[in-house]
Amino acid sequence: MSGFTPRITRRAFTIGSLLAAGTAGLPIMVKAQEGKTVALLFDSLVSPFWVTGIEIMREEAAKRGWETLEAISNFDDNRQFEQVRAMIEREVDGILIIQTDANAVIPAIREANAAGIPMVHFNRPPAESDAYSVAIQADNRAIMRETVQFLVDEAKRIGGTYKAAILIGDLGDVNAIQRRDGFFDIVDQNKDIIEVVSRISTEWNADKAFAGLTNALQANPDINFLVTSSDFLHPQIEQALKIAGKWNKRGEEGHVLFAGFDGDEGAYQRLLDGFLDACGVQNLFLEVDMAFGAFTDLWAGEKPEKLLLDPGFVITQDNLEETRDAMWGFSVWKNQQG
Amino acid sequence: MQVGENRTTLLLLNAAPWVAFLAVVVVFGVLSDRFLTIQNFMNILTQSSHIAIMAIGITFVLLTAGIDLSVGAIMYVAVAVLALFLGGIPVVIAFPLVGLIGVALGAMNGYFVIKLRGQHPFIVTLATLFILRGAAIFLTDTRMVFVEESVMSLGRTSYFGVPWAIWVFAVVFVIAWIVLRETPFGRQIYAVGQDPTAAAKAGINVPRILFSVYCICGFLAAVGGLVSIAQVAAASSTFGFQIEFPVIAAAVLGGTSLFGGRGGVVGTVFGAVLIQTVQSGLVMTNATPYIYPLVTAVIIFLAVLIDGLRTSILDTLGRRKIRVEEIA
Amino acid sequence: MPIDAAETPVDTKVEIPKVRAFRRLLERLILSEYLVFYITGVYFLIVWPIVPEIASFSSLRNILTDMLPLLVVAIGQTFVLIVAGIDLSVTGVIAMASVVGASIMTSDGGYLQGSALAIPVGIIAFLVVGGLIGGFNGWCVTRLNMPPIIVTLTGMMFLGGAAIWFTKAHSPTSSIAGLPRAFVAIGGGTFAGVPIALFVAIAVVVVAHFLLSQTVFGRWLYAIGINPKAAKVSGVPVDKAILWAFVISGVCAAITSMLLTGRLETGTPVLGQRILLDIIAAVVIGGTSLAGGKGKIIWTVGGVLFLVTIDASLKLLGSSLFIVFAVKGGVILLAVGLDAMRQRILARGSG
Amino acid sequence: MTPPHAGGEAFLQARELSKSFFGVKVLKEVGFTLDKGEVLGLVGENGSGKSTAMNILGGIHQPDSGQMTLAGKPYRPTGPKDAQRAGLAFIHQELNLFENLSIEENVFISGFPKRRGLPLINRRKIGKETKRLLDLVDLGHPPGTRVGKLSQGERQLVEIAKALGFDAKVIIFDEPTTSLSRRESEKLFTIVGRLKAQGIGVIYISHILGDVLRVCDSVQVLRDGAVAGGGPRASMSIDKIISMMVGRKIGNLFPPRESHPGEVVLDVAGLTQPGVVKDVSLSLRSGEVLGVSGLMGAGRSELARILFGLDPFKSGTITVEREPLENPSPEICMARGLAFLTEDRRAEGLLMEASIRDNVALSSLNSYARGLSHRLSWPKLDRDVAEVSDKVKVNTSDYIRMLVKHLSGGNQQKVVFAKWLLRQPSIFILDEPTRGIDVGAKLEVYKIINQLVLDGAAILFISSEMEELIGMCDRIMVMNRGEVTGFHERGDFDGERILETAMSVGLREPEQADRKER
Repeated sequence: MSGFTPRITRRAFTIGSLLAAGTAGLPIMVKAQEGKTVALLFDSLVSPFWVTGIEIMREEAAKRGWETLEAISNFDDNRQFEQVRAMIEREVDGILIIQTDANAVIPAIREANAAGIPMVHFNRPPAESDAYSVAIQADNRAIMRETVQFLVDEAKRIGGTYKAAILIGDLGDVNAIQRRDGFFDIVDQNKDIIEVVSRISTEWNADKAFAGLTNALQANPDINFLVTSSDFLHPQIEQALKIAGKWNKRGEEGHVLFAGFDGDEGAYQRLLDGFLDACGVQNLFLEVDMAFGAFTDLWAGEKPEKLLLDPGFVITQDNLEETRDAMWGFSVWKNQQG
Repeated sequence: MQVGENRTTLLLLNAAPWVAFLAVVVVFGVLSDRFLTIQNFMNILTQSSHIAIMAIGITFVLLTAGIDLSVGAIMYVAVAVLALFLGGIPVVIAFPLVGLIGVALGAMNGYFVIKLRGQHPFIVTLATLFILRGAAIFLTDTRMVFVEESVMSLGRTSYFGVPWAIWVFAVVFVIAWIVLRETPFGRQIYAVGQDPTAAAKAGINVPRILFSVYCICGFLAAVGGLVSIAQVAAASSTFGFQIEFPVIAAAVLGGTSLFGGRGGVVGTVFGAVLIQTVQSGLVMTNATPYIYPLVTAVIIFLAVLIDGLRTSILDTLGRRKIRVEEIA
Repeated sequence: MPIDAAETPVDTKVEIPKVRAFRRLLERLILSEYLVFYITGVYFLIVWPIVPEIASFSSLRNILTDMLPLLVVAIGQTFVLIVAGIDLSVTGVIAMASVVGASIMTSDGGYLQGSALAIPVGIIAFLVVGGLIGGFNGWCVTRLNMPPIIVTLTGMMFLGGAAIWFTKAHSPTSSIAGLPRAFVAIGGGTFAGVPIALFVAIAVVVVAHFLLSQTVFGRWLYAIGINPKAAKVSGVPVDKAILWAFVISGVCAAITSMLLTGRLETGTPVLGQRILLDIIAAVVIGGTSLAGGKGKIIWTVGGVLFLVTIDASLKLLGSSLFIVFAVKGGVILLAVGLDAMRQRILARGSG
Repeated sequence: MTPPHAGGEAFLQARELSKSFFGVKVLKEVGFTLDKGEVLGLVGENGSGKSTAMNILGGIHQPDSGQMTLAGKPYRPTGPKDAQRAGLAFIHQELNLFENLSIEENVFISGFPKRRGLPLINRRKIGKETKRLLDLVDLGHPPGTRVGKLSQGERQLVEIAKALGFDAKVIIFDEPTTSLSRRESEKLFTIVGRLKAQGIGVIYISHILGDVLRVCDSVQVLRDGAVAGGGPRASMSIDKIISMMVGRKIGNLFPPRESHPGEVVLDVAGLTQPGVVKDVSLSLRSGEVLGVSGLMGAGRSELARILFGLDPFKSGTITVEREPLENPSPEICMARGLAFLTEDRRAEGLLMEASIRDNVALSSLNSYARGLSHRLSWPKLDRDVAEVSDKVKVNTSDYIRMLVKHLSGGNQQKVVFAKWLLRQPSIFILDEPTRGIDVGAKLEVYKIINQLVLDGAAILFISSEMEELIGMCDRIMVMNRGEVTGFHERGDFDGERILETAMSVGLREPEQADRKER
């Protein structure tokens, strides 16, 4: 842990300052070059998933000779709507959006449709409507099912009964709901050995996750089966488990069966150290590729499906070596190691 | 006769927070058998410590009839700087530096409050709140920032079975208590809050006092940030967002008046613990998380209502007293 | 003045009138009622060469439509500020009205799903929510003698939470969609090429301007803001007028909620949660005083125009969030500073 | 004009002090002297210049001309702190204490002694020192008692202790006993005697002449900003002082008026509000001026506020033009034809930041509103405002843009009159209508009042200036401690007797004082 934290901080800062400097100069650069311009509209960069996502997008865009324009809405739907209109105003060639609310994004899609600018939703699909856009999404439920299944198998292998807790994301986020459902699909089949004693609502907020887990551990000190709906909550989980004296490696006395989701660099580190048993990975490289591919298709006049699924995969203690190269967190981790 | 009635009401209003606290403890104690344990009490104290520390800071400001809305933003800036720039530096050096940042940001508030006198500190600190949030977002680019293991380990450390956070909280509390009660500065804060004109007549340097309380508030906001980050390990872009509400609520709940001159840190600490007790109780009884802000809002509302009633009764009592004797 | 004369060398004598004239011009500019319009104009001219798009028809149109929701809620705020109050609960009203109104009209299990009454009742629900909350604020301020800041602050917290709760009870997702087309048109539709929202906003501006400048009620509000005691002695129904100022603020927030809800075609409990600063800033920048007794609707229009112009330019420049935050905070400080400067100049002038 | 100790080298000397505010001369070459261990009484009506003289002494104002010496050295304080350093303590009627702090903290608030090497207050030292000072003034409370818990009299003693704390050589008391019970006053007199014995000079300002004669060694009377007379106690009597205060020129200033009282328009019976007014009954006729005399705190302004519906009352009835006035509020009272000129023009009478028009129109807006929307008819309003303002002679033509705060006190008062005249009320309650305005403006106010009476209005005229009451009123009602203590008819006016009724506290021992104090 202590090995890489300072590095990530410094790196984050460098990128941050470069980004800040870069965005100021961007409009002028855009003018100077021909080629496609794509707007990247994020609602925040709170978790490593989004940070790495935007970095991969930038690299990928550069590879294809595209320019990017970026904007962050800070969870404000109306602001994001205005940002979409501003991007239409700037006559970008495509808009990649990560909206906060699945319903509230519909008018923005309509505006883009009216302007004839393709829109692609990254990782979060919009609500159903007559407006046309393409969404890229991980098959959350399936991935989560597979991940929890591994954990259940482990539990069976070790034996005994288990008290389970799950950290649930924002209930307004389809992804969070699908992951929760995937979790219950499996544990409900195994009620004989697993009892869910705590559902912690995090609203994708680290402070709430920490407080919630601490209180859960307080109320149920015998929790020994833990799943988080996102890897960005690992630091808080680690801290809470350490305080409760339950942060132990696989095979050690008092190890909590623990699974994550996303597949970030922290997850890889914890897999490597033996604290994390399994992790459902969203294939970020694939998703970016699919998103940009969708733009190319749309420009070519094709009409891809409204929803394109990333099948993802599960990385576990058993397949760590073979599958890690496909895990985006591993490549981030590798870069950090130097 | 009416005077007597008012006195009784006043007594009741004064006791209201304590009665409320008792009621809360009893209700949750009945609803959850884990609620009334030493471990849980320790837990409540730990979780309320950063709010309590910041509330102590804001108590200084409220005593001068001011307000500081920017505490949450200061907290975020302080932690962001710690995470991004002070990574490799030992805690004994890094923490004082972070405290210094808090003082500097508080000084900025103080400067504007003094310079723009006649404008309510509310609007001034509302502006700095946004400027500082902007600064923090600039530093973090809305990403989550992480702190060193050495900082996080503090969040798990206990001395004599008492967590580090509670120690910090206790030290801040004791020093603040002594400063407010036993130093000339502390007593002058009360004088300024009661009547700034009279205070100036008595030779007190009113702008200096105002400036100082905002510095203290900024400093303790930074300390609160440190205590909080040592527990939660990482700060997202919502770190400290709207934390000014529970912080001000804690102080007001503890009997510190928004109109200055009345209150103190003992009540503030009590208020902070009460708020956390309610939250903790709601968690223990598995209440839906969406009810938390509602409960907090209602508590603050009632606290201010009680404060308003108390103030107006005190006024009537005071006025009546003068009148009665004038006539007698 | 005598000190100036003594210290200035004789040969620069010619300079003094020029400097003075410049200073007088500057002072007159600062004292001008319409300062914010001049500043907006200057700002626009500065930004124009950098982002020429800003002067395009569709960009100007965007500026216009973006400012409408903000304008309506800021007008309500102007009424409250004139009586030396403040209403922070407006963001809560926007959120609450949005989900309550949507819950009635939505085609996914709304109370009046499919009924012909859905839209009128929905619209009334928006206004009632705003009016009731405003009325409650006013009641607390006038009857319970609570400070407006805290009353409306707790209102904002409570409503923010309550709106989420309400949504959970009425929708499986975090928002309520499926709003009738005719309603959605209020926020996003056009009539004869002109956004319907513009008609709504103009109606609000006209009524508000009329109320403040032409009616007894308007005079009462200013009198209360300047000196509530003298107003009371002069027979002004102080409590009633303050109560109505808060009701107006609540209703205006509800109208804003309608515009935004229509625009996003969604009733969402996080609607408007981050525009509180914009609202206060717009009104204060326009020249309305937080101390009460001073304010005009046209000033607020100027303040909103200024803020939205800045916002639009920052968006076109692709500025990051931090710049947007910092600029807005800075603008508020600037407005407060200008107001302080005005007071000083006026004090000097009269002394 | 001649100070009692002319020529001698007194400890404190003031010679020919003059001071003007906004062109009005409020102090005209006033002088006095004070020896060590002497108590000098200073009396005069409101506006006679007492406070100005003392404010100059206390460094709050600087004189336009004149000299002062203290202990033989020139004394010209630039501020209150300066005066304090020179050894002069000023105990204002409104005490400068912090209720939320303890006695000892109040005594030392300007400079706490600290514990050696620590920034902490040396509690033991301030406690001991405060105890010593409190003993000097016979106050038994522990030094740590919160001032908020003390009675008004006890607070005054704390102020005295504070003054003793910095070795004051001269202490000025401004109306020290108005808010004290009899017993507390007695105690104060003992303390003053003790100060005297310590060689401290005391200047004692009071309306209560009995007290003055009791504690003072010499008395000086001011009238209209000038010295009207004075001398050692032995040579003075209450009658003499009152005649000096009232002067001999009543009538000159007051335009003559015939009086033809008509119907009773305002009838008050048994009006009581505990602690404020008790059993007040009066009747007021149209075409009549009923004066209300009394000391500060006698309940006059409070009565006016109750009559106008601003404050509540517990029992009694108010009848306006034979109809009972129920649940009065300013709006209801105005509808019934009442108008109220408040005592404090700035705080309650005017919108200082608004124009003359806005002020004048404020109470009559509804009569200029049209239609459902209550839209104002500006042209008519402006015309009427101009007319009524011209009638009372507000000295400006720009009623629409001129802000009231830029007007002189007299003009401001005329604006208030204009505001009410626009409503054409039939009953006027005037609370100190000439306070703080110059003689010329006063005359104009009197003319306005006379015109109103001729037009059939009824006027309740509250004033602290005896001359004015005698000159203007048909009858004078005297209030004392919230009760009506007498009525005097016009033919029967005698300033000295009226003052006696009003000041009975100082002359007779009231039986109920101590009972009420509990």
